[in-house]
Amino acid sequence: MLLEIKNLKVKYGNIEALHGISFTVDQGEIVTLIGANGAGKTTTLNTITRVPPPEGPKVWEGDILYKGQSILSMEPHEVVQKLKIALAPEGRHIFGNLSVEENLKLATYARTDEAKIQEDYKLVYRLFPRLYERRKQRSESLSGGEQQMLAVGRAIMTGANFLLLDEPSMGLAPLLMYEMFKALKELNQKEGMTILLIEQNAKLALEFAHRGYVLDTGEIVLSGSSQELLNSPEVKKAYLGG
Amino acid sequence: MRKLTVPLLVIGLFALLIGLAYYDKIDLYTQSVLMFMGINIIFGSSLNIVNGYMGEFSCGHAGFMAVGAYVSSILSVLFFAQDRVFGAPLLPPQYAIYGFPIIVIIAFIAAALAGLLVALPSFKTRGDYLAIITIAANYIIISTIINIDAIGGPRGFMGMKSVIFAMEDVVYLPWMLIWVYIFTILSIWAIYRFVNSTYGKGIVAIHQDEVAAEIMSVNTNKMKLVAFMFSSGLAGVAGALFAHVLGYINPNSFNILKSTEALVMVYLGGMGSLSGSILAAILFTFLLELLRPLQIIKWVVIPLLLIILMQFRPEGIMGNKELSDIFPRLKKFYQFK
Amino acid sequence: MALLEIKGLTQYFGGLCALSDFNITLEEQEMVALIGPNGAGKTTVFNLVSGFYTPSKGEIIFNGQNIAGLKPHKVTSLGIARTFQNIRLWHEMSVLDNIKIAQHYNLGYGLKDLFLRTKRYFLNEQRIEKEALRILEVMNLREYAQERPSNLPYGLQRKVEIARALSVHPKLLLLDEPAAGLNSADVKELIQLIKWIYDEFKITIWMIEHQMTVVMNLCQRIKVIDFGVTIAEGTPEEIQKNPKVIKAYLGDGTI
Amino acid sequence: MLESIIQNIFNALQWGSYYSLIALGYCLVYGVLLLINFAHGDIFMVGAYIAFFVSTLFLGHYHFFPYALSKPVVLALTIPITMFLTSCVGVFIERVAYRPLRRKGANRLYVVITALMAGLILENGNLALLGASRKKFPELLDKVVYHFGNITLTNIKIIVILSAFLVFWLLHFIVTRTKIGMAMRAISYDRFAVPLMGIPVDTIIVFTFVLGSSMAAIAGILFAMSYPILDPYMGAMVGWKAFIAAVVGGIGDIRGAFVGGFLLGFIEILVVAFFPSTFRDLIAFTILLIILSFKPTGIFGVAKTTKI
Repeated sequence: MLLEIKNLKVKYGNIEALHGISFTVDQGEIVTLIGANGAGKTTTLNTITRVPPPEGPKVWEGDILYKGQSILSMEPHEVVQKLKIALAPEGRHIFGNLSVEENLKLATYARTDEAKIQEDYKLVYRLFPRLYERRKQRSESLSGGEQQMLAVGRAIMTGANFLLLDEPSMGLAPLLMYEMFKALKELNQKEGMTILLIEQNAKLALEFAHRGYVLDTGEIVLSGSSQELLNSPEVKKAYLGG
Repeated sequence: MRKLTVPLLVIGLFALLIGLAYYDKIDLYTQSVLMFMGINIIFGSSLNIVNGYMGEFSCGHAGFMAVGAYVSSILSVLFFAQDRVFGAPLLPPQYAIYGFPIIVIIAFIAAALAGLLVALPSFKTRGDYLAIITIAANYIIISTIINIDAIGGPRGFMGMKSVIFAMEDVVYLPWMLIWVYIFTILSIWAIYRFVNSTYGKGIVAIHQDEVAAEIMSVNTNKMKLVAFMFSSGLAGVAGALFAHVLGYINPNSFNILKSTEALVMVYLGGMGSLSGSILAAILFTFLLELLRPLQIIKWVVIPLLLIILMQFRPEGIMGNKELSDIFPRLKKFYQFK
Repeated sequence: MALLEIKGLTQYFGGLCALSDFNITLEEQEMVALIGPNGAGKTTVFNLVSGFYTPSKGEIIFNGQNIAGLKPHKVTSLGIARTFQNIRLWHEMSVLDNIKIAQHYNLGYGLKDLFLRTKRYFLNEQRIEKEALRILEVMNLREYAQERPSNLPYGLQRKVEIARALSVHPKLLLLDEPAAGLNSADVKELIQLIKWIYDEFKITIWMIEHQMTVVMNLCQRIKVIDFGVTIAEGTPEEIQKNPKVIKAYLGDGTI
Repeated sequence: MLESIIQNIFNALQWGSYYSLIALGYCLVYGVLLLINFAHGDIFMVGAYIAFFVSTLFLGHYHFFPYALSKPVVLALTIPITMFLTSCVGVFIERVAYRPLRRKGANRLYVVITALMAGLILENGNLALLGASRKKFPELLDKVVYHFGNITLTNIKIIVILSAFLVFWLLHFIVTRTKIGMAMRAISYDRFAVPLMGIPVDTIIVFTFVLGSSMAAIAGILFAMSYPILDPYMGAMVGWKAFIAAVVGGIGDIRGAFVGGFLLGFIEILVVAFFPSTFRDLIAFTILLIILSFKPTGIFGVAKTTKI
């Protein structure tokens, strides 16, 4: 088991946002969390990456284990440096005042494996050729889709082998959305990247992932393989609009 | 009954204070502290319009206070007092009682016009850039006063006391206490009415999302103009009262340190809380007097207290709530319009 | 006469051309979509129409009046309302206040009335309150009047934003990606809502949207732009089959 | 005529250097935290005082260290020690006053007020501790005066101007070329995402305060060497002015702060050349206000585009 969430309860201020959720992610898997807005998906990812308050939640009960070790006492930058878990956050959060290249370079801040860094640059530019075309551009001037690619590319550049993706398709035109998911699939298949994905578009997410969990107002209400979930009547009714 | 609570309270307190002062039950020192409380309430809560409700960061509020102080002092000395520079009074001094409120209103207008100095740039600029403009405006106003020799320049200006004496000659009453009381109540009333109307809430909308405000038909430029001029005008009123209570003013009493006092009152009380500002002004004036024996150390202790307080309540005493939000039961007893 | 007629609209930012020679005519009571890849200049069109930018060139004729370069609040009071990609409500005040403040275009009283609390002030404040409550009632939002928008679920926030836009009695409603961030079930509800608004208020609706289900279900006409240039225009069926649109925008639908 | 112009240019460059050095410190902290660090002018004052005590210590003015070192040695020791100690003051304020507020997610303006208060504490604390008597800064460098026709230059003046340029060049290199500089710029744009890149935010912020405060220390030493009378309020006015200069230059961009500082220096010297000196502040501030009205984000500032 790579990542194990055990009975996690978290709070923002005095409001409990997760009421004890448990799930696991294995090495090399793509797992997706689906659920309505405000169900606690982003909160879950922010808890795993240890984002501090006020944006991040306080863990109230339960534990997060990475390879069997609790990571609750870690600082957010340590999660990236030591555990190689990287988050491409909701809303992109790129550094608009830096160029595309600088954004990627900054992600290698704590890395010293120069040779691997160069390889990773090549990987990112191969997955997202548009970023290469615009590498000298101030990233603020990129279009929404390109910024999303940059956010994912940046997560890769941290040297992570475990990606947490928060709504990578948000605001993307259909064509770009497909391009993005193709690139992610390749990352999983060729590089063995483990991916935990949050997606509003449940159909797309389930077609893409191996397994999924359905989150509803801070609780996991359903889990199973993607196929099972796609065929489940509850999921169909609530999230697929069918 | 609910409707009458506030007016009765206001009138009762008024009668009580004047009575006590008239029969010398409260000494002059206490009276002056009370008056400074009133002035600080006007000064602090007027800045809250811009910094709290509208969310701009104006830090040169004392400049407008200076405009009000000087304009009113010059006028009242010109009209009602014998002066070295201006010569004999233009009107018989006993008219001062009627003239004074008019002078305060003129001070309001003058300070409001000075407010244009920052209101106009605010159309294009926001946030920290505007903060700098306000600081610069404060310096500009003070340096201008320093450079006008006719009104005393850096030496300051005096003579307002004799205007007060003239009032007391007509009817023997603690006139300044009365004026401060009346104008404090009027100012709070005006601010309350403004920020609780749909019109006035436009500035709160600007604070929370200026783009949305503009698109949802709020004329943001006009609202900014109104808010800045209203706010600086009231600072002018505070200045006029300040000048007449002290009887002597000089440009350096309106420097950045004075502006800082206003900022402290706003943020101590809570941004966008009128009762917070009032509470903070009372507390702050009280603290200043309490710590007076410490002399210069006072100015170490007060900032230190504030820093410590902020660590525990980083949103100020009241946050953006009003007294009646925190104690909803109060609503049963009064209605404030 | 057409409700909105845009002729030769062109916009430069610095040296960059964000939109070139954009033309469109909207009749009264039409529902039209504007689609295109990210960065194609769609939101720029909306920003120009709603008055955020002054166009470098071109005319925007609304109800027979050229509104190009008018300030946004002026444009809104003429009858064009809009919503935003990422919801822009005033989150720290109640839903009711959100709607009430949108009545600034028609307050009916001035500063004098405000400070003196004249009869005029009270009458108008009452009217505004009534009006705001009515729109909340109609939109089924009455129970949330005293809530703060930030405490509402995302789908409801969208609805409040649309209600706020409707409260200015627009003739033309611009919706900028109304389905962004909604899940499939919410999207279905949104489609119903927009359809209902269209029938109930008898207004013209112009939307930018990426989710094809929304566009195909609602709009009679679709215009596709890319890099600020129009590449296709037609009915939903035509657009779906257009090879140019598939290549630049729709993609082949596989992962 | 020409000679007096050149003389005035050098005077303006010297004044501009102080303003620039202080403005750079403001700009750095602002660039990273979007915090107007109103205490910075007083850090400059603290720097001058620390330099005073360090240098007099090594000159043997106190009983417990009765050895007088030679002047060049004292100068060489004073500079790094002052920089270090002043940085400690800056970092201390950050730790106890700003960081806890940041952690609680307080409104940015509350942090600004805290900075104002910290400045007041430094000023008045100094006054309370050391009393109102002014300190005379010892002469650490023998003054050499060069004459070129009617133009006089002192070695101190040249050192001041050169140091300002050197510091700017170094800072510019750090901010634009190094990863830590990149991280500093990134924090100002989006603090949320910085730790997600594996970057310890607090370390970067501490580094920023160290840089800013040590520059204030350098400015303090240089100022004290040219104008050797120290008083607790010396930082306030210069600090406010430097900050305004930084904004006029375009705050958030260190080129802007640098240019703004010199601009203010030039304006002030120019005003004094033609008007009575009491007009200095009035005209200088009016000009700055006018510049800001026409160029709302300063000379080098880029307006942050609001995405709608």
